[in-house]
Amino acid sequence: MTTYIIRRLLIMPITLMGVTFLIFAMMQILGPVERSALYVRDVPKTENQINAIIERYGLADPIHFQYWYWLVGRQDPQTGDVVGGILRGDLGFSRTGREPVIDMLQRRFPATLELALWAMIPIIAGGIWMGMKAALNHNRPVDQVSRVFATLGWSIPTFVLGLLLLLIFYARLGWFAPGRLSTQFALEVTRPGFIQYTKMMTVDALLNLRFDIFIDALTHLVMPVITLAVIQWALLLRVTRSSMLEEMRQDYVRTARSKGLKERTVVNRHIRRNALIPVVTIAGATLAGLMNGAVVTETIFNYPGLGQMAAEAAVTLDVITMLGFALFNGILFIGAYLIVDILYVVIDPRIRLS
Amino acid sequence: MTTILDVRNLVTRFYTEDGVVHAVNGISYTLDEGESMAIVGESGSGKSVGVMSIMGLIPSPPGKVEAGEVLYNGRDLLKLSPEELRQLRGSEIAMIFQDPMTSLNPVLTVGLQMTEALELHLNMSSAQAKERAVEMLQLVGIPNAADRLDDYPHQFSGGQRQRLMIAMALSCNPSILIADEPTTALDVTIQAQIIELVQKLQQELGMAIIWITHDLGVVAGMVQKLAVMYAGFIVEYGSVHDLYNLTSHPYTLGLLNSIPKVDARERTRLSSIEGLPPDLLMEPKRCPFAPRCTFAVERCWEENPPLISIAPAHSSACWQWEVVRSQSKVGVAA
Amino acid sequence: MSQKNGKEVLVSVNDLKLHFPIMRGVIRRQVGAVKAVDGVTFDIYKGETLGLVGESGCGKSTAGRAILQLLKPTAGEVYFEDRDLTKLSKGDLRRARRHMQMIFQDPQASLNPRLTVGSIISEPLEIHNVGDRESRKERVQELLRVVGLNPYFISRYPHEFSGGQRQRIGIARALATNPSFIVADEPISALDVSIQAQVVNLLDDLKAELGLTYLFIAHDLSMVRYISDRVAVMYLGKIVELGSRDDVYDRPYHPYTQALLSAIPIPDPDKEARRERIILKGEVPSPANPPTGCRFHTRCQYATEICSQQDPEFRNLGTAVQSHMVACHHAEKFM
Amino acid sequence: MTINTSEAVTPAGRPAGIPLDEGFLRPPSRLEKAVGPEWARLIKGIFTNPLSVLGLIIVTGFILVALFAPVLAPPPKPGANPYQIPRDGFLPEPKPPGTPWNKNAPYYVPRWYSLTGNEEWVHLLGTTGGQYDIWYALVWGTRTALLAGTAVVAVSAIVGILIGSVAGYFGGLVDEVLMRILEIFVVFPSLVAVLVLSSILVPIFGRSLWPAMIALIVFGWMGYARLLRGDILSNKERDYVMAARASGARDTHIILKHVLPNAIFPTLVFLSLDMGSIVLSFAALSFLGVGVEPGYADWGQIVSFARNYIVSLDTFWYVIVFPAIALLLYGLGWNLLGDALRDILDPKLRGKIG
Repeated sequence: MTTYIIRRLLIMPITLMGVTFLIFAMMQILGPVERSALYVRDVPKTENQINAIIERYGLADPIHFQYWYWLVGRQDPQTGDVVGGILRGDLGFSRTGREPVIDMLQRRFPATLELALWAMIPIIAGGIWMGMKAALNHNRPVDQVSRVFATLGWSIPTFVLGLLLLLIFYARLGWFAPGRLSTQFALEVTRPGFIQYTKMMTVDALLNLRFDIFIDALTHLVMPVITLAVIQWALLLRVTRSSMLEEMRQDYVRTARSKGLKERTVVNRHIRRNALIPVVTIAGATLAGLMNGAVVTETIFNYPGLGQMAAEAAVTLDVITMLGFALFNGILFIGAYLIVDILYVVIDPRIRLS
Repeated sequence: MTTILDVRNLVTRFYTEDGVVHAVNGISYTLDEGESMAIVGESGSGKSVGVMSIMGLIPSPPGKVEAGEVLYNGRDLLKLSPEELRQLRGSEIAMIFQDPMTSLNPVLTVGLQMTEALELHLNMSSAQAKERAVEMLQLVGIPNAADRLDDYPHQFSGGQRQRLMIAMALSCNPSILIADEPTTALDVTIQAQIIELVQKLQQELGMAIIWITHDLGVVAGMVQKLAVMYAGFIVEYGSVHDLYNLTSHPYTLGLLNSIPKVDARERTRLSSIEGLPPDLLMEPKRCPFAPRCTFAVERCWEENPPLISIAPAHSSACWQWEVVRSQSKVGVAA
Repeated sequence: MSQKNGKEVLVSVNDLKLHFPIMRGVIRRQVGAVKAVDGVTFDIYKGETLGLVGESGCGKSTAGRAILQLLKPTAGEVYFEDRDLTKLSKGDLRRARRHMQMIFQDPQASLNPRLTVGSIISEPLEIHNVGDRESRKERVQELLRVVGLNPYFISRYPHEFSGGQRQRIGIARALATNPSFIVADEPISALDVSIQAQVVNLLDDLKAELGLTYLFIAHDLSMVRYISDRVAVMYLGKIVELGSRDDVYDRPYHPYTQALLSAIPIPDPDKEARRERIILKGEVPSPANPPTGCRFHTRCQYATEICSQQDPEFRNLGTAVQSHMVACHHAEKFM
Repeated sequence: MTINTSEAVTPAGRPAGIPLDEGFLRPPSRLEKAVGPEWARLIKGIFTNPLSVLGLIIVTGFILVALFAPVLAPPPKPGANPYQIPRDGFLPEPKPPGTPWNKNAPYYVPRWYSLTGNEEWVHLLGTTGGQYDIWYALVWGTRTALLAGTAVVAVSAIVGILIGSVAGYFGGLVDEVLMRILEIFVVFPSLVAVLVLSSILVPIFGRSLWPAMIALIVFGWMGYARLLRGDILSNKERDYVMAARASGARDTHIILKHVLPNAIFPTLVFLSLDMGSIVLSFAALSFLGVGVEPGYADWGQIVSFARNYIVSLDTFWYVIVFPAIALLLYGLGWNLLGDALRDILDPKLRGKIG
């Protein structure tokens, strides 16, 4: 197992490098003018300024030089400062956000993370629980109903679901509103009295013992969480269900029954443990799905996370922000898939001990 | 000897998309305390389904036990509630299966799989159960038993896994052990080891054994009684001696003749049963063996012969049993 | 064709080895090898059936595949009609395959489920451009008749047939190009007892009729007796005993052969009760790490010190005409 | 050369004329004779399962709508670009279903229109803000969806199948390199990657179908490649491949006749599911505003109009509800079909009798 993990760890930098190649290649589709945004600290004013930047940072140099500059940065021949360089954490300047891309990512990531974490609760609880229920009642009403819901949930586009929720719960019923906080609290959390430990509103509100803010943040999360969760919930339900059905047919289940074990023990101890192993393998896909969903969901519900930023940048063709976002995602998911793979190996004794 | 298991007219069918599979068509046999018997038949003969029906392990749907009685110490198992039947399984009647690799749970330790039945049926504490598990593992010949409780099934070799299955099945001291082709997946030399082990354990522990197999040769030396199954029927039933020497059903005779004889002096042609077993989707009206039978007469195509007693403790389901018996080993000699 | 003892040698296997590399570690370096076949030498005479027997993992199937060059041997030579197959070019080998065929263990897995019986059987003919469409169809129907199937089934699919019938289809495919040599890799072990006898008889009839030569691979000694002229017993990648059928069955010199013979069940309760069985200890060791010296010494009741140190020579204890080869230090004890 | 394998027996009383090993072959159905057993099972399975029949009806319905678009929603004048949604003025406020057309009404009234009970042209499903006719947008949007979806799926499937079969059949270094490259592409959450790439491509191709389509292909082939590679890997170890090799077959013969036909079915399932999900992603992109020019007949765009009326969605419900139904049905149709295919083809669920 350890050699597998080490091998996996050694492949990681190769994949990472491939990711930088891919993003750099996409960047090369752009002209030098757009790329100049990598090296500025403000929205450039005139054409001359831009040309000067292209000249100064070698944006018209051969490709392999440019790749190197992009990685490690470029010394400004006048000031002597090093500018740019993704390895230094400099991803350029965001036209939409009017701030460095890296700052924007840092500021907005906690909001998306908070959304994703809350969404995990219904996904895991509902998906696994209903998947097991459905499998144990194979072809009975519970199974049929959950299959119908799973197929519907799987088929409905996120943006349609989000808008339908808005139509019902906001426009008609007025229960929930878009945004992240109500106006009265939105200002309050920026004041010195409220310490933003994690920048995740629900968590910070609890840490500051502000239950009113906690409740407010939570009500704002209800619609986006549902929107984000439905597809992944449907996916998990299906995977759990088919994995359970598969395991229920195995010989060892017959052995367990022949020992006279209670049906509860057969299911909980024998079947479930085997059935959940494949479920772990789709955890990576679930996380990726949440990020996909976040782009649409945050846009619809005006929720200030990474997804909303990306959608805005995409509409305004702010490519530097997009590429920064892509790089961030690349690194995030290389890590996430690595953890999932290792987890899978650790969970299954057949692999762990061989 | 007291009869411990009395199966009467057991019928099991499967209701599939393609039609009704007539898997077991009214079989009857008895098993005495401490006795060992074998049920012999080819794949699809209903030999496994028959015992699974007794244990309440038929997947339902599509399977259904449709008729019959299974008297275990006088109680009809088919009338028990699922909960009552569950309590009997593993403690009174235990099973081992064909493929020890897939029959053990791959993600649970051997120790856990050994002790769970003990804790459930014998109310042992976890320490007691562990002690008993180690004892059983030693009994079936697993070296360093105490150290191996935390291992997983894949860390054992094929033969050892079957030993684990046996240890697990016998740990609660059942009075009947049902062995469903336990040696088929194993190599010949390992097969010999396992057979010897089961025989030794039977002598020590005294349980009755129902040995299910497709190979008449394997069981010849180890059981007292035989039931030969074909297409869901028991076609011949009796003591081992009678079945081998006074064979009275053409299928049994065919099976015996198609087994290669290692001790034969001359290289002869193998005799074989031509044709194929019948389609179980068809309602059995005539003798199911008639199309492959060299002894068949017109009556065989019209009427399915019942299993009738032809001698004390020997029955056959064949209209021509007397003719067949004259062709059997002893019959020919005489 | 080369001669030996007045018999024509069709296939000659010389020190054949096939090692599967074991790749371990971070960069998948080869750290060892599973010595599936580790130096096997024997001849197959024209028109005979050589039975190759051993337990699972002893390398018998691998040997069969290595002889047909379906797996690339690590070392050694395989002469077929005096040509070394291991040295043939890809094209020459493909053409040579017309004369040597294989029958597989699992008739279900060896027939492509998407092809009709007709296309399965005529495939080798198409590959080697034998005849036109019409004559191929006639040939297929003839082959079906030969293996005891109704030629009417030519456009049916494998899944419609029973195991024994499928094996007949596999045999018909192997016969299509009129080969002279057939490797039958456990052709009966997936079949029911009553069907096994049918298939063995069929193979035996075909051999007599068509003058075939078989390498018949099996995992126990019982059926082999009925079809083989000579028998080779394999253990952990090596042949431990090789001799005529009667020699091997009546006068086994190797303790492993003796154990295999004694493990065969006898369908007779009286004989079975009287018989002394040799129960071997333990299981077959891993071919990745075989025991030193004689590979069988870990399970052998006669093993002495020399057995664990020295690999026994594969020597002839029979006559020059009828050889009886054995690899055991103590073989004389059983003479 | 005939060998009588049946010398032993001719049982008395056996009905004459049946050869010994005739067995009990069921006569093949006409369908099986025509297309072979696997396809016959597939077709029979699709037509006997109510859910897949429903899916088939939905998908066929969409295809018919696309085919008869000029009759269902005639453009304002003959020869006008039909993909440009006609606008009935420029008023910002949507109009409810049944409002009469003032400007740019269809140039003729087809016969079916009398079924609606109206004599003059009305906006059957209302208009969006900016007075785009929703009925027209949905009808012609079906064409857009089917054309773009089919094109994207076809190209990604071909690319994926090529790469997958090369990697799977040749294995070794080729496989290793291709799989490392594939890994780089799968690291990004799909919608994120597609959003980034299409926003980069917009300046080059202008606002049209192309940026989104290209991006969906670039990040859409991996599923096919992975799936096919795995199936080929397992198929090429089968005995029948060994048997073909033993008969002297060439590699190309083995791939085309034995490996691919047996490995392709799971890819078909994936293809069917992809037909649904590609269109939904496509719609999500144009919903976010990265895609076609304003006024192009496209489902995503028509939904994006609803974003301007979030607060008053309960008044303007038709802006979201009708497009939502179209999108949901489309996704549902393909998913039902794909699920049914999966159930029919799953070898583990096959032929199980207790």
